[in-house]
Amino acid sequence: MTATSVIPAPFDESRSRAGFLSRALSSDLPRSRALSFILIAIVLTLALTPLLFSGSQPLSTAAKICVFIVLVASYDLLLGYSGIVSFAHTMFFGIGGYGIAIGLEKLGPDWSSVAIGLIAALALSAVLAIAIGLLSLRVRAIFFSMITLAVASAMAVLASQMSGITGGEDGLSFQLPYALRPAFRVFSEPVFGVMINGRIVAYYLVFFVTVGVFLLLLRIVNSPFGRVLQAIRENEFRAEALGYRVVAYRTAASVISALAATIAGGLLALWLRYNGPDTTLSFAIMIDILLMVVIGGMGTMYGAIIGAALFVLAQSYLQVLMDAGSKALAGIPLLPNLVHPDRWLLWLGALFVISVYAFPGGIVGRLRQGKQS
Amino acid sequence: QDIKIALIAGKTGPLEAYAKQTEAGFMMGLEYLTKGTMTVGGRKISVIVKDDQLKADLAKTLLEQAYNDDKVDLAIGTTSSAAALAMLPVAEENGKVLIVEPAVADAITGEKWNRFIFRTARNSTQDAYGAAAAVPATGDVSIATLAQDYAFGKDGVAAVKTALAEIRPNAKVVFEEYAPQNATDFTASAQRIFDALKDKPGKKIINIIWAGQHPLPKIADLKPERFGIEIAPGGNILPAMQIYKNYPGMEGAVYYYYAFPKNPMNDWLVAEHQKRFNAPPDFFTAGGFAAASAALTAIEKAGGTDTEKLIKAMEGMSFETPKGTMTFRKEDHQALQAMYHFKVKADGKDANDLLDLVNTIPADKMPIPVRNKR
Amino acid sequence: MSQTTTTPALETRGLTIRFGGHVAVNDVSCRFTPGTLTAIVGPNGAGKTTYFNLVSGQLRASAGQVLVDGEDVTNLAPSARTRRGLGRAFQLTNLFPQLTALENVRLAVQSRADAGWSFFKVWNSRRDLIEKAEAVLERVRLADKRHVAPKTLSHGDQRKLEVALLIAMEPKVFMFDEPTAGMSVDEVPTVLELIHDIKQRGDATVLLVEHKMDVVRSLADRIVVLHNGTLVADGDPATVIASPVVQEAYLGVETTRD
Amino acid sequence: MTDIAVETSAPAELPRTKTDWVPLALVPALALLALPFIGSPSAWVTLTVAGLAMGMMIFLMASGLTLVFGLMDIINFGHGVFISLGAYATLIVLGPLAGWGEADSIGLNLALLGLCIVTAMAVTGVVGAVFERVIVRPVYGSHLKQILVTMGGLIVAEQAIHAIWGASPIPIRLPETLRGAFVIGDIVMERYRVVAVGVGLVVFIGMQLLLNRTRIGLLIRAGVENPEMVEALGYRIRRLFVSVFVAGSALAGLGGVMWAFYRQTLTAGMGMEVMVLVFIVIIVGGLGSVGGCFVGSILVALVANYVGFLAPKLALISNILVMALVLTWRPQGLFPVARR
Amino acid sequence: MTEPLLQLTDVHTHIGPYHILQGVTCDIPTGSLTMLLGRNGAGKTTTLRTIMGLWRASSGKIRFDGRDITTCSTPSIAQAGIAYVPESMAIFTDLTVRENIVLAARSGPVDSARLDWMLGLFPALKRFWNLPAGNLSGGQKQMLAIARAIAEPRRLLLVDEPTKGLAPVMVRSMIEAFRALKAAGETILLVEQNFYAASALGDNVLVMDDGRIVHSGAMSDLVADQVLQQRLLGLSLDAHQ
Ligand SMILES: Nc1ncnc2c1ncn2[C@@H]1O[C@H](COP(=O)(O)OP(=O)(O)OP(=O)(O)O)[C@@H](O)[C@H]1O
Ligand SMILES: Nc1ncnc2c1ncn2[C@@H]1O[C@H](COP(=O)(O)OP(=O)(O)OP(=O)(O)O)[C@@H](O)[C@H]1O
Ligand SMILES: [Mg+2]
Ligand SMILES: [Mg+2]
Repeated sequence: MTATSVIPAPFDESRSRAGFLSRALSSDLPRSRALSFILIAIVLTLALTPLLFSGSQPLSTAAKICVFIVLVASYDLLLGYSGIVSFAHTMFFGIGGYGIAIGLEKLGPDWSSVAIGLIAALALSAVLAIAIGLLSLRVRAIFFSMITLAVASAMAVLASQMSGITGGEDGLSFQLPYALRPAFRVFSEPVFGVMINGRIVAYYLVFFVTVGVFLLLLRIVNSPFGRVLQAIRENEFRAEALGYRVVAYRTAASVISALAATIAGGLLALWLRYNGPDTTLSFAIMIDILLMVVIGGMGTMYGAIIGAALFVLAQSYLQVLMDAGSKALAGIPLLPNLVHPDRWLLWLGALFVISVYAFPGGIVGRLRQGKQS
Repeated sequence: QDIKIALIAGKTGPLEAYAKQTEAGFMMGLEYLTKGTMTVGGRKISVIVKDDQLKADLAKTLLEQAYNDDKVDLAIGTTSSAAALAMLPVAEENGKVLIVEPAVADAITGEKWNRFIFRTARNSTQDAYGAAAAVPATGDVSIATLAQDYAFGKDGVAAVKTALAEIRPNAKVVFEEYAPQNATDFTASAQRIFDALKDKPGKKIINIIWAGQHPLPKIADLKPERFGIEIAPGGNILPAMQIYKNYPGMEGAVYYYYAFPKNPMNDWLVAEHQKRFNAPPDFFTAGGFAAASAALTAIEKAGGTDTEKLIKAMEGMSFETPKGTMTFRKEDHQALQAMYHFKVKADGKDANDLLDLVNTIPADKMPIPVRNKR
Repeated sequence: MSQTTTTPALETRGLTIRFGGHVAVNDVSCRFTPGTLTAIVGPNGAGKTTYFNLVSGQLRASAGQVLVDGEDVTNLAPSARTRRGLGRAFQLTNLFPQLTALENVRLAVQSRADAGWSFFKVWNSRRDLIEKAEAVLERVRLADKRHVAPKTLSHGDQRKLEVALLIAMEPKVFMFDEPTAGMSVDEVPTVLELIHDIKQRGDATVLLVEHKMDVVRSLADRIVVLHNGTLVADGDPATVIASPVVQEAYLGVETTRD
Repeated sequence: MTDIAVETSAPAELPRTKTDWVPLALVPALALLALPFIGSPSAWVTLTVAGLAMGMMIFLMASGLTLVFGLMDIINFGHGVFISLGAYATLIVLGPLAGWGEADSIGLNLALLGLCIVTAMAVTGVVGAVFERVIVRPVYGSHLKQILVTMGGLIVAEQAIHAIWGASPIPIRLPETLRGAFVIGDIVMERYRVVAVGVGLVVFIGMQLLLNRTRIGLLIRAGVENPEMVEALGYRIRRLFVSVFVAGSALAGLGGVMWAFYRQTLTAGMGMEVMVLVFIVIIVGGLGSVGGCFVGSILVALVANYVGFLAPKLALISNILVMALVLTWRPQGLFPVARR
Repeated sequence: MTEPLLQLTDVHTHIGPYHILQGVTCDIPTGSLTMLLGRNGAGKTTTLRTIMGLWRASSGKIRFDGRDITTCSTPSIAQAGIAYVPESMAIFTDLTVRENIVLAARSGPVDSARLDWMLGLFPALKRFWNLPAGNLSGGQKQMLAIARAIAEPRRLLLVDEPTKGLAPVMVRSMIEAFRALKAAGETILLVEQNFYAASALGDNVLVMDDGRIVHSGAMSDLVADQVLQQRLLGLSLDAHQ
């Protein structure tokens, strides 16, 4: 034989490739035709949403997908690449959201408030991430997870308690800088039949920041630093013995991931012109993020794009679909009850379970595998 | 052309039951008021129901969609106060009317209000005035409050204090206890309250302001009567008030109880609801009904759905509801309405036969302050 | 003794560790000079691996000091000691199970090149690191398995990869903990040759824990014997092997059991 | 496994294990420490007794998770739904036998409670078996997937409860003689809490005996570390895992019944609400230790009561505080069993 | 001649896409001590795991004691009387030495005479009786793994490289132990790299390469024939003790 000689030579990732695309994607190409196709489709659709669709629902769905791409990708850095299971990721998301919200609410609707709010939020996130990292990345993984769970819930309580600043349970609604308001017109005439107003400007702001942050994260996970993170995930003890300072690397990963999540939070707040505890801090969002990472494919980065797109679409349109289904099935006993739109959570839960089974390596893993065999 | 109305409610999530009641009440209201035709002024009414899952961001997005994509003429919503607050600016941006039901936060018709906002639901202050009105008007009364330790609880206590000072100067809040929002064990809180109240002269009352799982039985089990202390709970939906059964004679104030109002609208609602759902209408059923009535009355009065005409029609407008006549106050668009002072029945016939009416507290006995900066 | 007056590459002074009442390493003082290969032998549980753990920092000493090139490293983390030139291979194979063999070695090379903290370069822009890693795999005869993950390698191949990692780190002090255990007889010479080459270079210090006496005899310049955590003999191979304590407690030659 | 005795018929001079008494002393020490701060002895007794009883109820809810999470290393976020399910299962009994609850007879009342417990344990046990088969089995060994999948299971089960019993909260009544409280001088003791203490002790002792006198506990821990080897030793580890999971679910059901009668209102989310507390208790106790879980529960409940009385502002974070303090003192929890 | 205790007939094993065992055929006679030799990656471990049912044979037959066990589950194979010491030792690191042994004795408390004998062989185990097994030294873990397999009498013992990591003195006592077990009527199949130990112990020898048995015969023949050693095992004459 021998057994090893049968092993197909896998993708030779040590070969560096030239080309702009490859450089932008940090030589970490999708490596599957189907995957490339899906990714291109998603990105193009996101880029053209304001021109392709009318009405506010497609636009807000697309913006939400963008925000979640950043958030999920940042979590993938933590979970997929560093093997850190943290439940406190929404905390940073929330800090970003509140940074923008408080900035614009207290300092008035202009760009300097956005900048001040975001910078303050980033600073706070970095400090918190370092603190959590140094204090608790030394303890056992499962304890770390539980501690982050407690910290996250404490943060939510804190946000609710400091209602003078954060608006408590009610959250904060605020005005955006003029250029991002619906009333703002970039051109006096419609372009391709679409009036380019402040909402669309806001959307493109979200979109391009998303592209930038995503490419940056992709670069980081494919850097020597990213490789060390993977080594630490595999065998922390051995990585330390090889001369890598595990706590420092992990803390750095936490900080980077926290900063990206903060940016995502800021984007969401800008888009919604609102931030509140349920919007960015709740445990439910944490679970959504986990699910998106896993459905998309952990440790792949591209999984974030697919996971976020799929999940947000399902969340936005599942109820609509079920409503149609329920009406179609009217008359049959029990069935319409099960597909009644109010039972959408039931199906989402079932989807949860099924997707974890159907895509053990996530969708990206499945597509890449399909290409090999 | 159809009249389109959006109804946004937190239909899934922990308050599913509330939202169901609102929706049922709203639909029955339309039915009753259009005599089953579902048309007004010759135009058909179509209702678009949306589920915000109690999420403020979603509520906001859904309302945007309702105004922009579905082109509704006006909207009703929503269950959670936070979500309702997030919706307010959307109404203003789109220049469409929003009738808030059943969210209670004062700020909705207070500092966060804008001229497109009307509210058929009661606000927290009205609850507080109701509670105050249920306190005896003479003699020394010492009150301790028990509330959740966050903005809603704090505001509630503040409102009770204002209301007492306004209409029951003989009563004093002598102790304020705040427990964690999700507390389940009240031994420590009760102990502190008992210690604070037991040596006070006159009548001693614990006023509980609580959202969610009610601490009443836990406090009652610790036998406050040992110290001559009474408990005054607020009103709630029927299933939550079942536990009151164990404490006959207890007094408090409630926003709606099916057996209290005496008018044809309520009689029809009670009978029909019993027939269709095998249960009497509840708290939020009445609210949904009232919202329907407000909307229809306004459209008829304005002769259409033009927003400016609607606002003009609705300011100061009185409309009939299962609770009797309500009036949108001109200044802040809050519907002024009656509250009910109740006493728990000793021997109810069935599970929902719970309360006796002590007194109807008419709207004009409750001088609710105007808080919006108009 | 083979000790010179130059600073030793590695020195331990009174190194001790206790686990509860049990003293696993007891007051071990020893100097290791560059260019020598010292074999550490002793019965099972004598404290050899524990001694390595103390030197490389996986365990914290209860007492005593560890010095690398005369510098006290007793209070440093394992990674810091590695960066000061202590390299270690483990007795029980300890690899990155899901990464390829090449990536395992490349990580060691990368650590050596101190290139871990670069965030914005793509990893494969450092071709030199990759080439070096491939060269090391070649030397341990694993080149044809460079894309195989250790978890699917046979035991013997895993041992070879373990050795490859240590070689890739190019430390000043090499610590081998039973490198040939479980390796088949025809593979053993490859590894011995590697160790021999390292020794030939002259500037490296090698510590070797090994139970195969033929290996020890053929490679060691010096033998240190640990017994119950205590250093009981230290000297040139022939003398030490002939000493009664080694013959009896370790080789079990004089008294037959039962 | 027919024979489950745990002793090696050991030669006499083998070293013995020592019991760790320090964490046990913690509870009385804490109670005594609180006395001077609280001042009034009657208030102190009331708070302490109530805290002990609350601790027992928390223990009852957490005990199942100690097996499943602590020993088997399965993070079951769905545990909460078994608590809810156990609570709702009381309705099966309370419906037809409401009369037993209204009767003024302690015998009938306790029989009703017992029947509720048995029914709930049967229901949750069966559902647990299904849950294990459908949801958990494919993800043994992967914490992350367990979190996700059990979360999914949780949502489905919660919705199923809504679909079966409706979305509104359902009030239930405590059996007649268990209502109210004993008043001794200035001290009040709720009757129901006394019952809870009894049930808690029975479960605790039962679990201790089962795990320490048999090799089940050992087998589970060994099986988690290396299921292959346990099978190679001749044990059917799968069957054992299923039974443990079922036992864990049934215990959650029992906890749910006790919790339901305490709260007197059923909501589908009632189990999920206590999950963070349950996790805290298990971590404080040390993963996999029944004794630790017991002490941890009491500790957390007592501290909550004392803090709630002395400094209600801190009550919000008292649990987290306890966890932080214990983990600083003993990073593995009070009684670490497994060293994962 | 009586039927052999264990009989493999044309056993093939696949792991994922890889074809590892490519037709293994061999007999292990009752009461014998058979050595299984071969270079790294030859498939020795895979053979033992296939016998235990830890990998599934994709074709071929495995008979034990007159019974076909090819498709039996691992626990039932173990219950049929086979003990296994894996290459990785698979010590339960969380459990103490005592608990490891308690688990190994499936049918009840360990017989005290047998325990005494075992602890006499491996005194270190007695010393660290209540220590978590994860803290043992490499060699001590190996001893515990063996002790676990011999805590109760079994029909057949499968041992993967028992002497790796053991000091010479312990290798001797290990050899003694296997001799004693054999004398007590147990059949033993040993994988070994240590040719010295192998030749001192074995009655029979099997040599594997590339997933096949390439030689089988009496140990004494192999010891005598140095050319064969060179060919099969790549042994040069001075490379072993
Ligand atoms: N954490 C610990 N707690 C208690 N005792 C320990 C611990 N770690 C090691 N020991 C004991 O210390 C002694 C020394 O172990 P060590 O691993 O250093 O032996 P060794 O010389 O490497 O043996 P081997 O040749 O078998 O690998 C052993 O008896 C072991 O049981
Ligand atoms: N889990 C696995 N997945 C894929 N291939 C495997 C796996 N385990 C072993 N192999 C391959 O099977 C072949 C035989 O391995 P095996 O472990 O049986 O060899 P061995 O003879 O025991 O070698 P050693 O002496 O090194 O222990 C090797 O080429 C190995 O790479
Ligand atoms: Mg060792
Ligand atoms: Mg092998």
